[in-house]
Amino acid sequence: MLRIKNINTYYGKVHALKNVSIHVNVGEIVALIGANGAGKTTVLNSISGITPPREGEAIFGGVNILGLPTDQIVKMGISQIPEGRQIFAPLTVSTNLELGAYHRYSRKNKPFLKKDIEEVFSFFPILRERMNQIAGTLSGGEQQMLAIGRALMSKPSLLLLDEPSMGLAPMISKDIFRMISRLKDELKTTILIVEQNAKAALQLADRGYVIETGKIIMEESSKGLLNNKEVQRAYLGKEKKEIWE
Amino acid sequence: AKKVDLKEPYKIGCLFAFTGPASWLGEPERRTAVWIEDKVNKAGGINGHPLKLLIEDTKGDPTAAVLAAKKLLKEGVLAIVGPSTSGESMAVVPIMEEAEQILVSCAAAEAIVHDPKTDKERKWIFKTPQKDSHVVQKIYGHMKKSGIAKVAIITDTTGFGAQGREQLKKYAPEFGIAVISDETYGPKDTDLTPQLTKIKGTEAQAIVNWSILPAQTTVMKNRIQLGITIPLYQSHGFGNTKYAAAAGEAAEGVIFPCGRVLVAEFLDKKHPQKKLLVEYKKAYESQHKEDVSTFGGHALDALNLVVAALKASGPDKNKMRSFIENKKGFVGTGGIFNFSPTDHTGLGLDSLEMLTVKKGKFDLYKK
Amino acid sequence: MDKKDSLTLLILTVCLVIFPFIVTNTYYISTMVFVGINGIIAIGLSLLMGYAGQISIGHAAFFGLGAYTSAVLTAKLGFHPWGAFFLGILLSSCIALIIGIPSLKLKGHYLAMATLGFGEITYIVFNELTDITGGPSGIGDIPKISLAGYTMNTDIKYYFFVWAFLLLILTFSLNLIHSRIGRALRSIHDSEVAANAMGINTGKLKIQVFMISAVFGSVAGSLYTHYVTFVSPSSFGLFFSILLVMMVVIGGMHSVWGALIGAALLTILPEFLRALKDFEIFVYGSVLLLIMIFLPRGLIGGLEYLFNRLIKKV
Amino acid sequence: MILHTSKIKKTFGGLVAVSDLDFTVRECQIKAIIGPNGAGKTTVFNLISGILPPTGGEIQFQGKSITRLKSYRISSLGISRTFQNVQLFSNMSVIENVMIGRHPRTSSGIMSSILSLPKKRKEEKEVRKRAMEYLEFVGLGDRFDESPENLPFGKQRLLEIARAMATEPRLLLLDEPASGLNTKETQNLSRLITEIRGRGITILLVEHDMELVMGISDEIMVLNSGQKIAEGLPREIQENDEVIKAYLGED
Amino acid sequence: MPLYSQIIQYVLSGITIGSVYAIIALGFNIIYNSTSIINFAQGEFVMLGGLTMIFFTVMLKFPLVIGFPLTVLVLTLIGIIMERFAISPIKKPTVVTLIIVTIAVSILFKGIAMLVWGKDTHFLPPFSGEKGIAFMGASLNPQYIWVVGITVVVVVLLSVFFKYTIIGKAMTACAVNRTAASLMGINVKRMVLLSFALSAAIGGIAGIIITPITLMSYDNGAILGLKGFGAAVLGGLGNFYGAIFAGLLLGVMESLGAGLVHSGYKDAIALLVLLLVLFIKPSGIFGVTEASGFKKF
Ligand SMILES: Nc1ncnc2c1ncn2[C@@H]1O[C@H](COP(=O)(O)OP(=O)(O)OP(=O)(O)O)[C@@H](O)[C@H]1O
Ligand SMILES: Nc1ncnc2c1ncn2[C@@H]1O[C@H](COP(=O)(O)OP(=O)(O)OP(=O)(O)O)[C@@H](O)[C@H]1O
Ligand SMILES: [Mg+2]
Ligand SMILES: [Mg+2]
Repeated sequence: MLRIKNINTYYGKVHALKNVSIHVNVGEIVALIGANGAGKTTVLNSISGITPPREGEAIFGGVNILGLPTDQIVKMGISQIPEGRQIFAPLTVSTNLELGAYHRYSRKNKPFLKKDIEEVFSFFPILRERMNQIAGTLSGGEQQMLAIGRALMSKPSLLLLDEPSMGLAPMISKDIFRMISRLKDELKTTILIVEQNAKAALQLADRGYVIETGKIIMEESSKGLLNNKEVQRAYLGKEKKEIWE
Repeated sequence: AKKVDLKEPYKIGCLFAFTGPASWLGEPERRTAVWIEDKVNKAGGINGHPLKLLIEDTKGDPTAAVLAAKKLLKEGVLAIVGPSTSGESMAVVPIMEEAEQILVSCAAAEAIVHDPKTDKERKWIFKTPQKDSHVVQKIYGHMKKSGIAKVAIITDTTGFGAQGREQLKKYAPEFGIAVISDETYGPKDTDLTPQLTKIKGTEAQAIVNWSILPAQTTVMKNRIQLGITIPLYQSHGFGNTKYAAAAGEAAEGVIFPCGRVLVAEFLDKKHPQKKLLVEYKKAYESQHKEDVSTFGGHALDALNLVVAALKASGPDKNKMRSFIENKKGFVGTGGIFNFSPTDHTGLGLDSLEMLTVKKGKFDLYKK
Repeated sequence: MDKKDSLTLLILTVCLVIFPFIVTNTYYISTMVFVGINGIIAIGLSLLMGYAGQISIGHAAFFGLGAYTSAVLTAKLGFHPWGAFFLGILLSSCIALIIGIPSLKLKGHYLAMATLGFGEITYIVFNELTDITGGPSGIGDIPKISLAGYTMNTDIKYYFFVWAFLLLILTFSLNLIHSRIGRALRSIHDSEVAANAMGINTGKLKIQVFMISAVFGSVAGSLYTHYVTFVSPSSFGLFFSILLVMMVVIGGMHSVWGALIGAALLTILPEFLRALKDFEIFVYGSVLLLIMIFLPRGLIGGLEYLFNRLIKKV
Repeated sequence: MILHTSKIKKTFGGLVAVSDLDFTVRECQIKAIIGPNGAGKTTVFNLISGILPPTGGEIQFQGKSITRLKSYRISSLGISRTFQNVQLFSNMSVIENVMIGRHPRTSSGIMSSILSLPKKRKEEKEVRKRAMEYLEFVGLGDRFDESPENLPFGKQRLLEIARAMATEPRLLLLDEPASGLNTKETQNLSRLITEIRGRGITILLVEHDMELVMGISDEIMVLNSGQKIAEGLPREIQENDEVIKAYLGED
Repeated sequence: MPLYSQIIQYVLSGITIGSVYAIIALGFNIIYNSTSIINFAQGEFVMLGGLTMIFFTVMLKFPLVIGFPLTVLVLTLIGIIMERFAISPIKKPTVVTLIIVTIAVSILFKGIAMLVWGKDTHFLPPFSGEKGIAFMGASLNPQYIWVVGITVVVVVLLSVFFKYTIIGKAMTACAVNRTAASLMGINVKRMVLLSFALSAAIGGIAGIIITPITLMSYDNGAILGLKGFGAAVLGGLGNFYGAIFAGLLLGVMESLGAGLVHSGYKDAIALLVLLLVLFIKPSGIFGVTEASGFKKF
């Protein structure tokens, strides 16, 4: 479905991604894990065209998307939940959701959109309560839910998730991971997920990549990664977990 | 040009506000100046010396005027004509006094030529527009004859309007007139019904609208709209056919004192100003496809004066100065100038004519 | 002040001293006097805008307050010019305090509007208080100022006089920037909430820097008055306020040097463009636009870029 | 007892974000506040640090009321904080960000700054030296000259801690310091927090990472809809049914 | 004239001047809503609208019904050109650079208008005569009815557009967060272009309908823009009804100030009211405090 090959991305002079290659097959959940500042967000931004790579190749559904503007990439069915939420702060919750469906908006679609909004509300009931609240005054967690809901509104075939559990209460983040697998099962959405909570992400995913200072250093099935000593030590923090469990 | 170029040109500086908020003043002045330069040089220059005008834009800004004046002085001009507005002139005056160079201003304020502290005329400074006080006296004189004792004045907030307002208030008692309402309006005001409503609420027997701005036509229109019927006097700042056109019917019958440029064709054949006025008017209107105004005339008079001084006394600033200061019977568009050491304006009450608007055209006011 | 600043300051001083010996044309000297006067206000405004991040589109008012205090007190009431000079500073800073307390609580465009409104009101007052200010006709015949027995009655003398002030003010400003206070100012620019939480009394600091910039404006106004010896309201209107903001931004908001360069450019450019007559406005607008498009960090940003490239090459 | 609130309340329009909350933080404690999203934890921090004025109630710090004080006053009294949405000064270098933290502990005013008096210059040197120490303390010593925007998210969080430490607080409020950190980085953070406490600084912590919270807190308070639903030792909280229902969720 | 009908006259005049301010304020709000830019060239659109209308109807003698749409079309194009050549080339726009850019553009427009139309003040005949209409002892210029009427229509259409259409909402989203907006599949550049076209068109309409009252010259843009900006801010940036209310309030304050206090101070009185309101309500009368807090300068 998506295949990026040897992409190089720069921030000015900073060489953030070095020959990164990743592929995502239809119906898969792929996790991308790595330390702080390794370049995870940059990978997602390179795919969605927010920080276009300087060189490389990016094929989505057989079409070359390298160098296309973000809005066109989104229209082709890739939707990204950006790091740090980036909701439309002064607008209401429901307007935020509507805008998520911007590119499929038409008079004909209106009834469906209503249904889709309802669907989002059933995932995140708190959003229904806050429907007419200005989004900028939501608490951090509520904003994250809104961001996810908004991305779902575009009915993407590939969803890029950047740290969806960040700042969420444990129960909610469990819910979110559950929901992500529901997305895969029920809507057959393909997902590329970036997570700090590597364990949760890998438990969810079919495959995983490990990125370190802009380079992919490992690619394996999630089981393989979960059992890898190296990965356990660096990202899963096994010993500590046992202390309080 | 013929052999004129053989001699060194006489350089005269001009400071006109041909861009900025006073450009409707500076632009006709600039056009007139260019016309004169051409005319003088075609006629063989001044004693064989070609005339060279260095025209600088002052943008209606005193600071820009100061710099422009310094620039001109540095380029060795023999005298400076302008600036267009009173404020700019006041800013340039000290420079000229210090440099001991002639300035013939095209702005009206009396303080330009008259130092209120010493109560003397400033040595190097002259001006060509009529004195505001004369205009005021002319208006009040006319009112007195018509039995008007209570007036409302409405003036604009430029230097021109402010000077007028001051003089109107100062001379009223002399003519037994009471100013019972005193309103103002800004250059960009769009609706003056509040001011006029207030005037309507008083017992004024006439209104004086003293302004040099396009907005003065709004006073005329709003007055008709509010159904105010008392006579309307305008200042000489109304001397611009475009204003009369813009006010349309609202301008019919207004009364205002003005120089004779606007009514050149109605003047008696033997009137000393007739020849000059008709020639200027024709030349200006054929060249620029627009009606002549009094403002260009101020520049014309100022330049002619300097040229005459050069002709009579050569490029010696002291001699030129005393030539101008003692010049009598000099025919200009604004009137017949009679300068003296105690009068650097040189115009009397007789330079003004009472005009009115008849069928959209300026005409001599006859009662 | 860091080493780079001290060095630049030294070079600037030397250039300024040499300038009138090379260029004797009083017109150029006089242009430089206005560069100095505008530079003084622009530096003050850059402390407020570039460092503290508070816009003011009403700074012509402080310039006008200084100018009118000097004009009215010396020409009409016979005060000593220096007395009037300091009373102008006092008046400006008091008004800055009064106006600053409520205004600086506003943010962004609302602050822009409030300062703009204040500037316009001041301008109207200059126009309307005819008995004091002479109204639209202004005040003329203002005496010259003198220092240590020297009357500043020639362009050259005034040139040195104004630029001495400017250098002093520049030094003060550079010192301020590289201090605890300067740092605090910059923090307000980025996040007022965080600055407050770090123990910075942002409200007070904003008012203080507003007052400093008002004082600089007043100083420039007094210097203007005694140079031109005529004041009228038209020099202190909205247009001049906007011009000041443009000086700061075109020069480069993030540095007081930028303000100085901006003041120089926007004072000298119109003199350069004089020859263009009616096309001047058009070209002037285009130049401003091009600078902003190609040098969004202002002229100083461009200079820094060139400088860094140069260093790299060497 | 370093901090004590009684019946503090905050409403936004009709919404009650914090309602009649009483709690106490003891000297040298690490106390955590947990609770669902939107429970009012950040709001409590905003009330303590003076960023929002409370609708009602009283807050006492070291026995003195700080209820109506402006946030800069509170900060100089010794309460410092970090932000949930990182709020660094992006136009300043990393070290300057920390130097800002020294503001309430230094004194040179406008006049001595303008005139660059010797006292000010000495103070500047001192401030830079201290700032560097704090940077090294959080492990950012080698990146002092960069722009904070170039730091990865997690390092920005550390920088905020260094900046807050530089004000020499008695009480440090940390709002979700571990969000965006991976497990290993979170372990380093918990070591850092314990070390800060070791310096005699009391810590009030808001965090959703239960490993961190349960690992280092001496006491935990649980908020839900602006109200306290439980308070106690980590072990007690983990077993509290109400907390499990409202917040932790069942596995 | 009795005092009560004087006061009615003041209020009526104030309302009519105020609607001029209001319609100019609308233009500010459109661009602000979709880009959070304050376009200081908005007044210039008004000036160009008036002068273009004069060109079509006075110089070329086109009838009103043709001159009007033609002028609006020309202005739309001008808006597009401005966005393409001045706004979109700016790489990292900050609020202050954009302010300066729009000021530079306004200087440019002014210069062009001066070269094209000269320095004179131009006049446009009113749409339906200028005989005052009597109203409760006061008198009303018929052109004012045009101004008020067209303003009302424009406001209603605009607020429907921004509140209820997805394009309108998308424009607002662009102002808030461009990256996020593009992640919704919104073509941000096109939205910005659209907003400039729209507000230039509305500026043009404003110019057309007010020129018979205000007269028009190349340098009128700044002052009109200023009053419009004042109304936009006072009403709460981005709020259309706020703009109308604030425009009328400013107009009435001016008019009452001129009538009851002194005409010289009328602008000062209106501005003083504006300042006092802002000091009490820092985000304008209808501005949302929270929402304004999100925008950093
Ligand atoms: N706007 C930027 N300018 C300069 N450098 C940047 C920028 N954004 C990111 N970087 C750098 O690029 C590298 C990769 O950053 P990225 O945000 O992709 O990391 P990440 O893996 O998503 O980290 P995190 O866990 O903090 O989200 C980092 O070293 C970071 O410092
Ligand atoms: N300025 C504000 N205006 C209106 N409502 C607000 C404001 N700030 C917070 N709220 C509301 O108050 C409630 C509490 O918010 P708060 O940010 O304190 O939650 P929190 O416990 O920190 O949540 P999280 O764990 O998600 O950060 C939320 O419902 C939020 O929507
Ligand atoms: Mg990331
Ligand atoms: Mg929170």
